[in-house]
Amino acid sequence: MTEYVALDAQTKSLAFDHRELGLSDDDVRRMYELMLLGRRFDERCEILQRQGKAHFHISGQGQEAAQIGAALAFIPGKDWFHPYYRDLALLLAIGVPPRELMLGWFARANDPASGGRQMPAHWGYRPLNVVTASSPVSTQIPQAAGIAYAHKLRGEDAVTYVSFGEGGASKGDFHEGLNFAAIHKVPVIFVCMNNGYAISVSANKQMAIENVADRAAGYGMPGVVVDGQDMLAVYKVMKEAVDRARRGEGPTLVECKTVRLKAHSSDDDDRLYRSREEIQRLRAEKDPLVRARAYLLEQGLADDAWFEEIEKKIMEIVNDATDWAEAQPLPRPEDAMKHVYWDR
Amino acid sequence: MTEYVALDAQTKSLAFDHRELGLSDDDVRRMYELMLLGRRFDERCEILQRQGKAHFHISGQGQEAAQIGAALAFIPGKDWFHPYYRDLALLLAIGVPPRELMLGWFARANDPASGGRQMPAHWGYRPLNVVTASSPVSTQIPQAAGIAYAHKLRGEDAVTYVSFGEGGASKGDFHEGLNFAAIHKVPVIFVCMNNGYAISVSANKQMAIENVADRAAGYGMPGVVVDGQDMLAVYKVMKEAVDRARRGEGPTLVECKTVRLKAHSSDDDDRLYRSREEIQRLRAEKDPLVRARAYLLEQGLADDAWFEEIEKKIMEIVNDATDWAEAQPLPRPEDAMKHVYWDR
Amino acid sequence: MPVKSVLEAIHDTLWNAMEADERVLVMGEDVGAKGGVFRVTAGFLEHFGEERVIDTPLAELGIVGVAIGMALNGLLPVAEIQFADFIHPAFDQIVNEAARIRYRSNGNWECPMVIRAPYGGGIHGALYHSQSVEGFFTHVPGLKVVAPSTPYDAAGLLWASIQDRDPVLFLEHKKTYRLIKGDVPDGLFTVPIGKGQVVREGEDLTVIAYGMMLHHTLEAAERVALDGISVEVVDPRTLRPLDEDLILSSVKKTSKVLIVHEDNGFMGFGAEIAALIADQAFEWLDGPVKRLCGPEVPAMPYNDPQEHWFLPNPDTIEAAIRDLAAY
Amino acid sequence: MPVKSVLEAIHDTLWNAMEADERVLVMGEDVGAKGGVFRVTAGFLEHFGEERVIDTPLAELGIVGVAIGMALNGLLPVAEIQFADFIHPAFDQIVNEAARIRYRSNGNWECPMVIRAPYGGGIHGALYHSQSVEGFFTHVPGLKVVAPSTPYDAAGLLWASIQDRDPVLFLEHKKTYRLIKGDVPDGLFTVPIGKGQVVREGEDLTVIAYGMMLHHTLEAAERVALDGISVEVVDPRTLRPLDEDLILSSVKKTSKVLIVHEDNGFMGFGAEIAALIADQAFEWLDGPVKRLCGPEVPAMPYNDPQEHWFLPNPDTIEAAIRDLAAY
Ligand SMILES: Cc1ncc(C[n+]2csc(CCOP(=O)(O)OP(=O)(O)O)c2C)c(N)n1
Ligand SMILES: Cc1ncc(C[n+]2csc(CCOP(=O)(O)OP(=O)(O)O)c2C)c(N)n1
Ligand SMILES: [Mg+2]
Ligand SMILES: [Mg+2]
Repeated sequence: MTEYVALDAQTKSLAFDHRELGLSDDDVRRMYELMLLGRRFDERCEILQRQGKAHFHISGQGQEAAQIGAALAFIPGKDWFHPYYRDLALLLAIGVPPRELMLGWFARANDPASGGRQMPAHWGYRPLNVVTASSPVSTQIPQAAGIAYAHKLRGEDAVTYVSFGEGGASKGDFHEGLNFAAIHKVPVIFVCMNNGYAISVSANKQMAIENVADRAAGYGMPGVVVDGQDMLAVYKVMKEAVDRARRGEGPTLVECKTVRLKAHSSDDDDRLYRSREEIQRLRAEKDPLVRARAYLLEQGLADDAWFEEIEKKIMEIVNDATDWAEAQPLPRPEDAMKHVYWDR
Repeated sequence: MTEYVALDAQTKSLAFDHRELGLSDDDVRRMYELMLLGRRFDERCEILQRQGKAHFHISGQGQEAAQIGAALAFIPGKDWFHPYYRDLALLLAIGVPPRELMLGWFARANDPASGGRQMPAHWGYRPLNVVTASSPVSTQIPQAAGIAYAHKLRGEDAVTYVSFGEGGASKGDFHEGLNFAAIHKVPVIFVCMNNGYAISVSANKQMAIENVADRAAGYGMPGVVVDGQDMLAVYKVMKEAVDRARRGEGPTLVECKTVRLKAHSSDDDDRLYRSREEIQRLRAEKDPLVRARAYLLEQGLADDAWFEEIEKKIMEIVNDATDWAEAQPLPRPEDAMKHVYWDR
Repeated sequence: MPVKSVLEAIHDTLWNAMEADERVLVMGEDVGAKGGVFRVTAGFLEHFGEERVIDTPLAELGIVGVAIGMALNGLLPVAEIQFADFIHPAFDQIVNEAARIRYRSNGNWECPMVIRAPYGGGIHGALYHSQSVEGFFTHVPGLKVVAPSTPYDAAGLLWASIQDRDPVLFLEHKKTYRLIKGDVPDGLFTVPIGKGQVVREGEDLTVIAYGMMLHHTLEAAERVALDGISVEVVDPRTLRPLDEDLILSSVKKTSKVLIVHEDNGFMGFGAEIAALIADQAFEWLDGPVKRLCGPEVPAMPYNDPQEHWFLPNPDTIEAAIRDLAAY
Repeated sequence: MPVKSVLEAIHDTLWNAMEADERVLVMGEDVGAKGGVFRVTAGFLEHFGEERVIDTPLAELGIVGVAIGMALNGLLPVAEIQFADFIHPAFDQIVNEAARIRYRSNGNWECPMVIRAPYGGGIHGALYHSQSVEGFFTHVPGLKVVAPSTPYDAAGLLWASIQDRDPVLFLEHKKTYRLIKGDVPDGLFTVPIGKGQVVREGEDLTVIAYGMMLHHTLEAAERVALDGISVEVVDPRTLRPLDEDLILSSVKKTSKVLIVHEDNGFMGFGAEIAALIADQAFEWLDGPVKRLCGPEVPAMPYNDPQEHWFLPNPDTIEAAIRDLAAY
């Protein structure tokens, strides 16, 4: 029942032609740009942590193609998002302003996610229906089913995106959330970002199967495994799933096979549990930016000058966001009493 | 990946020949006898509740074939059991003495399950490794995986039986328990007694799939659906699963398609949610005792005189258990302080 | 005013709420065709349809998790946990999620939902159909915990809870469902969350109780009144936020206090009330702050002698009142 | 005696326990190759092998549920919950299952297991890596809850917990892990569960504290001693069963008491201690029973100013001591 998309791509490029997917040349250039923005922003946050300007960093590096491919299949402003901590590029892609996103790393008072109350990468952006995130893994999954139920009940055709790691698929929340969504055929896309590790625990200790998506059949929804390093393949799969959901045909479980290029977080030292050769291999073979760049070149959509220009443009955005955010005020201690209840 | 056994049996009898399953004529007669004991014991408990001698009754009627077929595939005294509340016939079949079982209904001080502390049908019988049961549905599932892990770690070849309803398969405990068991290939048989209802909620509101066993593939273990009204078919499936587990090849999820002939419990009025015609149809077509009787007659293993004699013998056992248990003392209030901690 | 049982009051209020506001829906195990195991939602499915009367899978984590999502997206779910004993699988979704959504988002998101949970013993429910769970949940900032004891309060507090913009755990004492009857106005009205009530005025000592224990306490108070002991009885009604002023002013008046609940005492809700008084009313106290609670055993036994042994009752409350009065 | 940190004391005791008794195993997320996120089980996988050092799936319900099964069948599992904040999905398995197995089976079955959970704040862990959870679990009869504050007690109580025939929740304050060092004998030894300790003798008032707050309290006590205020400091060490006699005798001696913990106060563990004193030591009290606790917000904020604001510290403890002493 599980569908497999672009997994055996022999190409160092991408498996589909963007025109056949209904994407313009500009769309593809934009996708690359957004991926790069995700990467450079992420790298900046990493530096901020090392500089002691943030206490924590958790990286989406390696997962940008899956995030961008997913993001473009949704309608920002209309659809809902319950993303997980690695989804930085997705947030940028749906339009959360870089300056506002950066506030989280500096834990500033005007951080739109939590006013600096939560650790970085605990997303939330009300204007674009990005739901407030927590740390406990997978709690967002049944919540996303409930969000989608509300859309369906009101007869609205919005679709909800919810993501989690393959480790998160081990939790009861996954089971109970997917089951409810399938029974009620609600418009939600469950996106499993399978990067092969839950901190140090490799996927084969997390489950005795190859694909999380194989569990979809056990709930009665379609399951798709897609090469998460291929932004166009992911887009194709997501678009189909989103369209199906929007037509009222129910949820889909999409598993993006992806990689985690960095340690789990700034608190983790991954030399304890994986070899440097593995990292080198991932960087060489699995970097989604390298593959997207190859595609753009191959398709004649960009040349070196363009890439340089984009790089510059992105760095300006990142620098601006950093400088601006750093200059914003910290929360005041006494404001920590606020927002416990609506009426006190 | 799911295997289907005896589901389309057109016969009013049973789908396999017991000799081919390695069962003697005596074995089959004994199975019938145990099923009947389960039924009559259950009916007695029902009466006790109506008489006000017990506050509660929950029935296994309709599920006896699945229980007996399962019970005989295990080795009492060696294997472990974490059964659920409808498994009365299974307990009798593995050898829990009827007198001792009956103590639970009267909530007597010497009730081996809980000393009258728990509601009836909350099993526990240490001498035969029947683990103490609780009410929260499905909590026993990960526990059974842990029990089996201990056997495996010590290199023992005992197998663990754990059962639950199809409603119970909706809980996170099911997911997390099966996943752990599959990863570690521990010797446990997960038995889902699918009687079509969780109290009033029909299976199609519990899940968007036909078979709970289809979830096995999502954990990486074999899944089998079997006609739970056919004691020999269940035996065959269980025997294979138990043998596999004993050989160290890991767990199996077995789903017995069965029926609940009574209301959910003495607190339930099932007229609120199912028709009397449905019950009549189930009684006419699905009673496992009727099918087993037909098989015995058809195979020339028994005649009317034998059935009469067995009926008499069983009623004597049930009567004796009732009279004896009723005469036992109630718990003393002050003993309710005992067994909170080992040392106080 | 019509006389209703606690059960009828809850049924009617839920019904009226669903009539009044289409964002309200009920969900839980067996709430549909069966109308709930206690029949609180009897007739709802036929009238409101299965989109707003949802028979959920047997999955408490999922029930609460899904309800949170609904609340985030503009609905007002009323989720039923069949027995409070089975709320524990949803503990994470309640404590880490529902209760923190407003705070963690700095007020950008909110989670207006009600979790109804029948609790309490005395119905032969044994270890797993008798539990009191307020001890756990009252500890949680961000959550409101309501425990009405009368039909009037049940109706008024339920409507207040449904309209409240925060998550509310609504505890219904099973033993009061059919036993306790009283006047309840027709239609929707509110009793404010966070306000307790002096149910009986008295001079010699204060007893604080809720749920079935409130009714037992009133009976005990009647009895000792014959001997001239004047008991003030306070029903907090809401356990979090607690009406601390009401409790303190009663204790300052009577100078002695007994707290009664059926949950076990150690870290039971009485601990907080006692601690509050020992701090804020210390100078007014004329005797030790007393608690009469269920015993320190994991839960209520099933058999009659031990179930009876477990529960505080008018006799044991009376004895505790007399002891304290004599101090 | 070697000087060890709390972390080293726990590491070494676990190691020695696994050497001494082959029934002992460790399980949890990342306890294997990584050696735990705090490195408590560093080196275990290589030495004891993956059958006894189990990297579990990311599933706390399952971790505890599986551990219960192991305990029922003769093993002595030590299950690690990566952060106490993530213990809530296992609440049902702990409260409804582990804690009730002995009672519900009338003593026929038992569940000897340890659940280790790093708790507490001050490490920029924000809402979900800073929680104190003793308020929930100390309410549960059948469960033991241990909260050592020093390397010596951590080692001795851990070995006692592993050998204990009941389920023990073993709370390790993260901030003490590397910060607090002290003498710890080599090899296995026990500190008895259920026994507290007077950590500092004093005359004027008693402060009860545990975890990181114990150390802050000792600092505050030093400071006020310079002004002649003599503070007795009591470390309960075990929270359930609580050493009530020790607490009461200290309070009867000093007549004033302050309880300090970083969890929020309402229904926090201080409530039970205060209630105990208000009942059993009422006649000896010379002042209100005071609590200094974390504020009534859902959890600790991440940003520095608000994290600092949240936590009691030597300054705020000192101020509370001076206030009470002056009463
Ligand atoms: C319930 C819970 N348990 C443990 C943790 C600690 N933790 C944070 S992320 C993580 C691993 C998650 O792995 P996966 O789901 O595969 O996502 P990835 O980080 O690989 O993207 C763990 C164990 C947590 N946040 N929540
Ligand atoms: C966690 C939990 N939630 C709710 C209940 C109440 N309850 C008891 S049995 C039951 C239905 C179980 O259905 P199923 O698993 O299909 O088993 P069956 O009774 O049909 O054999 C429910 C909802 C419970 N015991 N535990
Ligand atoms: Mg991962
Ligand atoms: Mg069923």
